[in-house]
Amino acid sequence: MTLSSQIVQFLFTGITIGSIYAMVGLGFNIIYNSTGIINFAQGEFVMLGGMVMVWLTTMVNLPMPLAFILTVAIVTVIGALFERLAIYPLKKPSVLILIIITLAGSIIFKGSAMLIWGKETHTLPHISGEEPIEFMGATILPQTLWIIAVLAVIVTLLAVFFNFTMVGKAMRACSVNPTAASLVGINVRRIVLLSFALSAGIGAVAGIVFTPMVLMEYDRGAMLALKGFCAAVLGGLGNGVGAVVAGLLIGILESFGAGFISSGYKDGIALLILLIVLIIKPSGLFGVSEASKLKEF
Amino acid sequence: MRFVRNYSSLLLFVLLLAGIPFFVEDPYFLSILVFVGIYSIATMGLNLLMGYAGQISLGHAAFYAIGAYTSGILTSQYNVNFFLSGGCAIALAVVVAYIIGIPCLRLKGHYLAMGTLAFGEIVYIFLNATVDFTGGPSGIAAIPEFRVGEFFFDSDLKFYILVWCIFILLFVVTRNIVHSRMGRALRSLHGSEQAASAMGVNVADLKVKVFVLSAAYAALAGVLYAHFVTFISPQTSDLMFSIRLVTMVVVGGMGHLWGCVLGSAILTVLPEMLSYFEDYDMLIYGCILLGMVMFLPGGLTRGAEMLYAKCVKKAGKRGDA
Amino acid sequence: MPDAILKAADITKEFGGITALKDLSFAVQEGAIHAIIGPNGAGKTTLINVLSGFLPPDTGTISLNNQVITGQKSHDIAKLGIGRTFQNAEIFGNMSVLENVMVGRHTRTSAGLFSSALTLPRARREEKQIRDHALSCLETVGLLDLAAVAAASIPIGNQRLLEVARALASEPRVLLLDEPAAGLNTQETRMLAELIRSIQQRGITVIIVEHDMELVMDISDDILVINFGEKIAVGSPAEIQANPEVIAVYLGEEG
Amino acid sequence: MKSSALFVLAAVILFGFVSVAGAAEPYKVGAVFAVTGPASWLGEPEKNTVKMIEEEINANGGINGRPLEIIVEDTVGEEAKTVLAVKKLITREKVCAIVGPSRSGTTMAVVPIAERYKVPLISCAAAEAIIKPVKKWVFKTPQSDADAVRRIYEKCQEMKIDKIAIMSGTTGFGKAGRDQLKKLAAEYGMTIVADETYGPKDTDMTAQLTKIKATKAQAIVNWSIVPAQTTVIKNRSQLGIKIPLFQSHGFGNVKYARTAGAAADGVMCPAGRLLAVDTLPDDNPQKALLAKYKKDYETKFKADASTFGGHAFDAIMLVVEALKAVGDDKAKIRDYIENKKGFVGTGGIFNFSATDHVGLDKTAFEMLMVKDGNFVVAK
Repeated sequence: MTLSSQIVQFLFTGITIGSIYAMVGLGFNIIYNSTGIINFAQGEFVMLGGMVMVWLTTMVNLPMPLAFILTVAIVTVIGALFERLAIYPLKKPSVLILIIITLAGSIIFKGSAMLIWGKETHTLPHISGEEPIEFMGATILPQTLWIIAVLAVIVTLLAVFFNFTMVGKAMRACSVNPTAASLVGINVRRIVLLSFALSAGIGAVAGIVFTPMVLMEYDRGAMLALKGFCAAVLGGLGNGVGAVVAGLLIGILESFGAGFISSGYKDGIALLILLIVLIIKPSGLFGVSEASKLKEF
Repeated sequence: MRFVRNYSSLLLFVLLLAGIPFFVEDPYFLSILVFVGIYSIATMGLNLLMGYAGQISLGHAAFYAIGAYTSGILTSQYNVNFFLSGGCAIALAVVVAYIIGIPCLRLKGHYLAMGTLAFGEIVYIFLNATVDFTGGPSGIAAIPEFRVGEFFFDSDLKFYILVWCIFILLFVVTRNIVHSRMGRALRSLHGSEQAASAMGVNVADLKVKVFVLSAAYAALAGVLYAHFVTFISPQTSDLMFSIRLVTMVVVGGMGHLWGCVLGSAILTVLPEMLSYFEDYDMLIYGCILLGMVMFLPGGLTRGAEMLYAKCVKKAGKRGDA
Repeated sequence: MPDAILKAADITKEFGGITALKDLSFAVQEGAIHAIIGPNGAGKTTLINVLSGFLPPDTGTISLNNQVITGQKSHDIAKLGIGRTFQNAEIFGNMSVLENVMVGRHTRTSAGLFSSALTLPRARREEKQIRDHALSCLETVGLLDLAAVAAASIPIGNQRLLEVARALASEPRVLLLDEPAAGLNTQETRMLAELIRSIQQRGITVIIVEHDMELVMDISDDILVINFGEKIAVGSPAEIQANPEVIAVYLGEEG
Repeated sequence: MKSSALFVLAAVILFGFVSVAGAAEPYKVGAVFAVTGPASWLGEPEKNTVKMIEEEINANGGINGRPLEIIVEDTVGEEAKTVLAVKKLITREKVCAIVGPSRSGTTMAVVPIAERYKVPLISCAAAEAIIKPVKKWVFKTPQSDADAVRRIYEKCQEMKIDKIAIMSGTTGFGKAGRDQLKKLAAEYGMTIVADETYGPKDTDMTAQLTKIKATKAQAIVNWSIVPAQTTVIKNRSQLGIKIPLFQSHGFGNVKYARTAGAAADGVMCPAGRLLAVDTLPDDNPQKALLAKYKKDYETKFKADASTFGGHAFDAIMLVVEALKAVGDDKAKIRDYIENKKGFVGTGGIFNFSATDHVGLDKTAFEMLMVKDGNFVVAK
């Protein structure tokens, strides 16, 4: 394998893995924008997406498209329920309390998933076969193309949603100034609910398309959340496009780092990036520095 | 006399601790209490950070591990004196906490939570990857037992006494801090950062200070752990352990010094008493954490206080009638 | 005429395109009670925040006693002698009334983590001084009876007084009061007026932002009127009351 | 007044802790396994196995007329909890021997306790460090990593392979394997052309495998635990790598192979004979025992038998043999195990000695190959 085809291979790997970070990062941003909460359970939504899909396709034996829709629906409802049951009832919670609550939520999701589906590693069939495609001496799986396509669809849909629909615009208004938003008649609490549902849904989609590639088990969430958060911060917290670019960037850096530096420190790369960003430019690559200082999170 | 009044609960506690070995010499029971003591020290520091400064660290296990590893390596491989190795361990944790704390706490809100989470994972990866230095995943075995001169802390009873003496010392110190000028400034952060700043409290600086202090407590706990178990592995810096420390603080009661003992004791003894939760333990942890912050944010200490106040009120009423 | 203790020159502050303060300049005489009034959204609270260092001005300078303090952190400004209260009574709800005031002594004392941890004699002496001083501040505002009560549990009127006591404890040279009469009844407002006068008599300069015109006209030596972040008028209560522009602003608001 | 009340209270609580001895005098054996937690894939079959044996023995009248009581403690795979569990078993339950713990780390944490209290401890964890140097009271039943490595290298020689790439997880198990692979390479004339590692939670190893693909390696040896082993298999086929893949003896449960699907076909691993019992010749001395264990386990728990449960089987059966022979004197049990020869277990035929507290050599391993989701003996 020549150096150039190695580089191509690392790039493919990085983009594949980076896409999942991007999706998790997007989920973080949606909730953060409308509530100022960093949802520690974000990674668990991805895990639930994968697990529910496995359950529906292999145990309930539903056809793929139906299972897909049902999975996204189920996880979305779980996300919404989490907001209604654990966050909605609180009156003026402090940031500390909110962090602990989403943390507790993530542990509960994880524990429940373990009880329901066991500790085994689960897998799903690839959408269109496992025959690798050769490209410049490197190989790429059809699933990778699916993943990139899904990411592109999600980004497009979100862009349309936030820019051209009333609800999306209302959500954006909330993120700029919740008090003002409520003054002009936007139901802020409903927006919060919606943001949890939406990011749970995105997480579920991520889980579904990734499980065939990377397998899934109950305790995948924490690491995914951490990497996704790195993407969100690197891209500038609250900045959707930033999260996607940063997610892909982190994926690629990880892949090249493992390939050319040392594979043992691979998981540390994203975290190191996070710490460096926090130290040097907390507003991220694409963020406005003022915003990160004014906003609580 | 004033001393007795100020410290009545502490004195009672000391008497209770001193009494226990007369009733049980069971090394198992004493070992549980040793762990409770070690966790209490770590959570006391974390409580300062969470309960008083309103910040959260999800990487305290990393400081615990830094303490354990530094002292473990220095004593087992370089034959360093215990006081020196312990001092180095705490000093290293302090320096690292400064480096992490300054950027994270400079920002408003809770960058610290994620920053410390990432830091904890990095330490975990580091301990696993640096095989020559830390033994990698296999950890370090045969760490010498704690000793002062020729006196070896080689039994559970001796270690029990050591840990709780250190705890009580720290408790007094921490209590002094909480009731002092700096402690009030610290508590004012929890009340209102704005007002604290208007009173001349350097909010960012104080947060860094208390974060560093809490890291030192955790490192000290780690040192004690290393020399009690005499074996350490990267597991000491596990994320789940950080979360458990947070849970102990929340259960015991944020902003209550006694909360750290209560929280540590409950979360150490309860699983032992119930033998095991089987696979439900994760779910139970999550529910305890969620239930606590939703329904009893002051933790059990505050809950007990409220209950006590209610009883007194009722008794008082009955007395009147 | 005594010297100006606090001077603001050409202060401008914008929030994302909206100008909250525009080229605002004024001076406050030492020992005076200086009111800042204006309709809602005129930029009064922003001005207080800029003066106390909570917000950095975009342009312009602020000087205290001829020393430029622009750009300094709020806690440093507090140390230099500008104390303040907040529009929505930011008390420390997790502490007792007395402890709230004791925090006020922060800048005037020095015990660090180390000396207080070991309760060194110096720290203990200082602690006693803090307590005594805090008690005397509580006495000044008439809250001595409530010293041991949890601050969160006292009524709003007392919370405002507590804020004043807390600010007094830091021995400010200038005290900024942000709507201290909001939520007070007539009786309490009258007592507040007396309190402010007694503070003035201690030689502390008072800057008060207030909507209660009766109170303002009653106690102020000078009044600054702003609207949309710009200075409209400045002068004695009598002059302000006669100023047609001011009347227009207020009538405009009502009409 | 108040303090004396507290004393009484304390005394009452503590009294509650003290266990009351039962009427029958059973032989008490302790077991510490990671029944729950991240290492439960080890602990669960281990617990099931010892419980199954306890039932079976007691149903057949116990040992020397006395019932066998196995007290299982869950370590959750945590060192601090294991320390407590072992102290509890030794000082409170007064067990005469302990089987477990499941993990190398937890075992190392309790080795000093077993030594101090002089209680025989038969670990179900693999690391060499547990028994090297020999500790008087500590034994282990899993085959040594070195023997697994030897078995792989022999197979490589057979296949005319002399350039290998190694991959390992950054866990205690992975690291121990990596050390042995490097140490023994020269002896078997192997050249290690790539040495890659990955974190235990890593979900993608294509980067490491891409590097390996670029080398002249003729085979890959992977040393890790679940789920990384499955990921390696999947990523390997994803990159179109055709050279043989050897897994470690941690690949001891057929369900790992099944998760990887068709990609697992042809993957080899050295393992105890348990996994391929059906393909063993009938004259194999282990066959009857293995078949029985496998059948019993699978009917009782409706799950695939694994070599991990087998390690616990060997450990508890050693103790049972010792109890039969010498009763429940701890020192005698220890001496008995140390001198035990020709003990047929699931892991192989054990021959212990004063210098060898594992008692197995490389013949304990069979080279197995995955074929259509099952293990067969590699030819």
